[in-house]
Amino acid sequence: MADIHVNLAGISLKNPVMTASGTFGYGTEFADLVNLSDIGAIIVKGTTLHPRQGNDYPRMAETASGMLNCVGLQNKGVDYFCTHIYPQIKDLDTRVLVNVSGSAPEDYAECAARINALDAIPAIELNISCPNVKQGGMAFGVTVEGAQSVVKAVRKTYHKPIIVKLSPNVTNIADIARAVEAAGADAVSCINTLMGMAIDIERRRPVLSIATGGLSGPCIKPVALRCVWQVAQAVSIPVVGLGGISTATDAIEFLLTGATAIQIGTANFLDPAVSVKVAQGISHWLDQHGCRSVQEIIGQLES
Amino acid sequence: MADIHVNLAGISLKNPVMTASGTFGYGTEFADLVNLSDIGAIIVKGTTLHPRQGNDYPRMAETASGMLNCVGLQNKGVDYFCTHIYPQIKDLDTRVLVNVSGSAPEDYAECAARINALDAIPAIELNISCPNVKQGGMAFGVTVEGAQSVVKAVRKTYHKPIIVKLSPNVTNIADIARAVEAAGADAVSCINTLMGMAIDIERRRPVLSIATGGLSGPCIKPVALRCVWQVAQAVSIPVVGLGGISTATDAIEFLLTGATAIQIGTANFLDPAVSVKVAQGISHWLDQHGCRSVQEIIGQLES
Amino acid sequence: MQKFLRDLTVSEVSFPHKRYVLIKLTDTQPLPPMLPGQFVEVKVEGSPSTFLRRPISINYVDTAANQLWLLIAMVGAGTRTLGTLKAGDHLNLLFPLGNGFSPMQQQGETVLLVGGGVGVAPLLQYGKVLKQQGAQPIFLLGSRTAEDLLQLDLFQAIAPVYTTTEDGSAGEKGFVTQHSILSTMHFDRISCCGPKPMMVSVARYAKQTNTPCEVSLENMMACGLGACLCCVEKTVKGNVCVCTEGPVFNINDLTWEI
Amino acid sequence: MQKFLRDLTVSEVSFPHKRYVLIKLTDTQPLPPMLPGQFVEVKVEGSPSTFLRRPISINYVDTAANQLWLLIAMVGAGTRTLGTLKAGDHLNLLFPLGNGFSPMQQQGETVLLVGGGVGVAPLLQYGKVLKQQGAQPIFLLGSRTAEDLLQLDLFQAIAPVYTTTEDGSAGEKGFVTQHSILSTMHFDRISCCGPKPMMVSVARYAKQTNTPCEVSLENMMACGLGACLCCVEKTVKGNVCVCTEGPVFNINDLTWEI
Repeated sequence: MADIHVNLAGISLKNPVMTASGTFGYGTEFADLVNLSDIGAIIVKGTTLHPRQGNDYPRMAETASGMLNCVGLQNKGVDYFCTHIYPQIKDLDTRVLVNVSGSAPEDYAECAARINALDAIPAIELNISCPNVKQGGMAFGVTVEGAQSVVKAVRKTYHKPIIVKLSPNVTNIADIARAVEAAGADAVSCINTLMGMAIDIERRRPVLSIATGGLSGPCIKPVALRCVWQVAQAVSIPVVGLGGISTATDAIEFLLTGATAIQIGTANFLDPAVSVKVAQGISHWLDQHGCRSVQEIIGQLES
Repeated sequence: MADIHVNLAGISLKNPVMTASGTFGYGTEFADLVNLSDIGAIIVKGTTLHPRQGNDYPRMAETASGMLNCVGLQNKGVDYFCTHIYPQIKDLDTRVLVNVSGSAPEDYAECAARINALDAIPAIELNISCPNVKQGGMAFGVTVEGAQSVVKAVRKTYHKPIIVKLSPNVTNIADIARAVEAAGADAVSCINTLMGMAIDIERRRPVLSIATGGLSGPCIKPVALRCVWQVAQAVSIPVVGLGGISTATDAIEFLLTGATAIQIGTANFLDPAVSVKVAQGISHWLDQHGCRSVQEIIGQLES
Repeated sequence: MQKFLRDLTVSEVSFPHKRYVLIKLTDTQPLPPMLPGQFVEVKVEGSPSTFLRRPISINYVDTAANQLWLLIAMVGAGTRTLGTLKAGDHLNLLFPLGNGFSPMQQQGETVLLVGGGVGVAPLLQYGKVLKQQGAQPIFLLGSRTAEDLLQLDLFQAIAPVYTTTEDGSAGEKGFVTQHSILSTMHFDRISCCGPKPMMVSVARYAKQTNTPCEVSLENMMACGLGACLCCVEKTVKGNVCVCTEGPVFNINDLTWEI
Repeated sequence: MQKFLRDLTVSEVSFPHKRYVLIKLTDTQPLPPMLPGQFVEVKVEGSPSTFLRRPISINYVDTAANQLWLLIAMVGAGTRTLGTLKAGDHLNLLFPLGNGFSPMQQQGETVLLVGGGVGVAPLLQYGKVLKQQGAQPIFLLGSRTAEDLLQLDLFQAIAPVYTTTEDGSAGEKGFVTQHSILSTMHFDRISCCGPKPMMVSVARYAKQTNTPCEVSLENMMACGLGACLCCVEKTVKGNVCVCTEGPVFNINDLTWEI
């Protein structure tokens, strides 16, 4: 059996498969259907300083090999998370990370500060690339200054590893990656969703309540691989790859391209047990190919 | 029968369906399979001042609901086009436009100048967004300055309508659209392909010879619709929509979103007769919905 | 209730009407407990344009035969593909999902079950269970035409059935809310499933007559597990997931204008 | 030659070997003229992961029965889905495409037709036509094992057949280029279709023996019409489309290192 454990910015994961924020709830919703202990890490849904109702319905549209969503960070706020959710998940036999979002650097910093106090949360992922909120969200992720402002603010209040989730909706994702690395990020995850739109021709309206939304699913995998490839060459901190991963083959593509770990998002909606199947598939592939460790393929793309 | 003729920057098209550059050859390749006279316009493949061999094989990868290509503007140059191709297509009973690309503004300008002399070519499309050539190509399309430099240079030598094909691989496509409008563009077409990548895990290499390529097909339609929506609100010149269109429903989505005409690209590879089927489908839908003219739906999205 | 992800076997496929397919599924092991009003998420194979699972309400559970019935309106590529399933094929189900209709509140209560179109599907199982529990279900089923009235014989075998059709080809002409029993009979409570306009008018009737009323919503959803947060309904408690807090809601918890 | 886009009808499906499917297609109208070595682009329905058409070489044309045969190796999701076709199903074809093998150059010429794996497919039709034209085709077919030697009886009915298998389970053990007839017999020319390494070594043999040689390439392609420019091969004339300038090339026009 190949060793598939990875070290992500100092955090040891039993395997490189993480579940992406906003696609796996708090993990507990999936407990009937998959053994959470077999997942490398769970990134719980986007959490903000204050509770958010998110956007109006409709929030979803099915597209070719993917879907659009405009949830808009609906969550009950960080305090509710700390008091009501954290106790339920702190003893899970896997890594639990929190995805943090906000409308201003100070919000991110304060939200992160409260999570810093939670011993069982080894790291956070900063969402500076949510395309579905008016203020903040993606606005930060598309400029060097905006991205750095958030990371620097959080770096002051949060003393464990910070993973910054990058937006693909930019001209040069490598520039943003270098900027957040310089600002103190310990890792980057890419990509967040692509900004897209769907139209209802009978009603002559956008399908989504706020017109546009984030595109995810296998349709964006080629863009995600390109972004991981560009970012992995641009920074020395680890890269977490995501975007349309639903099989072990997909995951291995990202690992070869330079990802130290990968996240599974939309595929959780199609198969709640997919994350564990992918982890097992990676292990099986490594064995078949005579690899002793997943380290033998990470970033080993020839070109 | 609804009137589906449209006026694109002064060019009258018998219907809003154009075939996208690089997906329909010079039209003649499809003459056995579709009545070219039933197509609104044919945009012939990317033409450059000097002949180009393009990139090495492999140039293509199949993806979820789409494909990647890195052809790299293979063509025999503008002089060959003028002397050998033009005579074969100048009498076609449809509009024939030429897509022009280059490595420097001067190349674009000189290439356009030679096409300006061809009476049967009513307009050109400037490709400032090809992701598959090292110099030029997309490099121009991702900055306001680069985009304007090409358009201004061509505006001096080309005296018929100029359509500028925009890249979606930017942070703000509306800014680029406004810039080319200010520089003298008569219309914009969006979108060109999204930059993507595919991996062969057994060979541990990128599938494509130059690693990355342009993603096209239904997978990118949501991104294309979003771009058309943003651009249509940003400029007053007409917008030509393309990106994953393969049915009349797709086309109507783009028309409602603000496109005066649409282009069909990758779908030509799956069904050589798709462009005419889409044109007929638009007409049928308009009749069903009691619209006298396609003008009644162009840009009529409620939001 | 515990959820399962299983490949069930298609034991029978029939077409009550050209636009509807009834799929009877069975399993090698006993089917798990399911409540009336709960739903399943089915994985559609072989339909390139169908990316997400399709939520389908539970039409009927035949415990003796270890069968689960799904009554599906073939409206899109995904549901049409489900209509091509043959006996012996497998169908991957995520189930049971959601909260279901309320169990009997008091012995002998009269419960009006109002269904419209394919919305009648979950009422068959619900009516059966209410009857078994000792309540008196009464069915009020509406549709466009007589041939859209589905499974009438099965409903009639359980309890009295009143019908309306928009074209008058069966039962009283018009909408369910125009049926005469609404003015001539009393009901302890109402449960309703169908197109939203229908459910809104039923909710209005219930409010006017101070009759407790619950409705089953069909918001577009992806995961069915409360993870994607796409199927939210605005309630008095804010936006909640229809897949986990619903699909059945008491009308007093909704923010409909009634 | 004129190209057509037609829905043909599957008249027969058989499996010469578990990894290969033979699909016989017919049409209500006469099939168009097709040259040996030309190919078709088939639209694969019901395979979500298959976006593009699949290029398949023409295996055999039975003019009397108005049948077109496709011999397909089921290697991916798309070709596996083709293996699920049943008699009566329809298959959309874009055809005939490409240039095909050279017709007979001179009466009585001996033409060695070398095939490897599923690459034998177009040689069946080509051998038949050469024979009819008055040439003397000789087949040299190679595969991994005896059971991978496809349609042997049909080849033998046309002309002498020599075989090699990598495991020696049939014919001479080894690769086709190691077969004894290459040292004992003379051929006026060679046509070859199979895996590229095999074709390269056949091309080397041809060059050493100054035997004219053409090979049929299988570059990945999208449109099949010369529009997408994806299937290019580097030739002495530069990059050309395999779908229109090929799939058959004279080895002197290629830039292979032989």
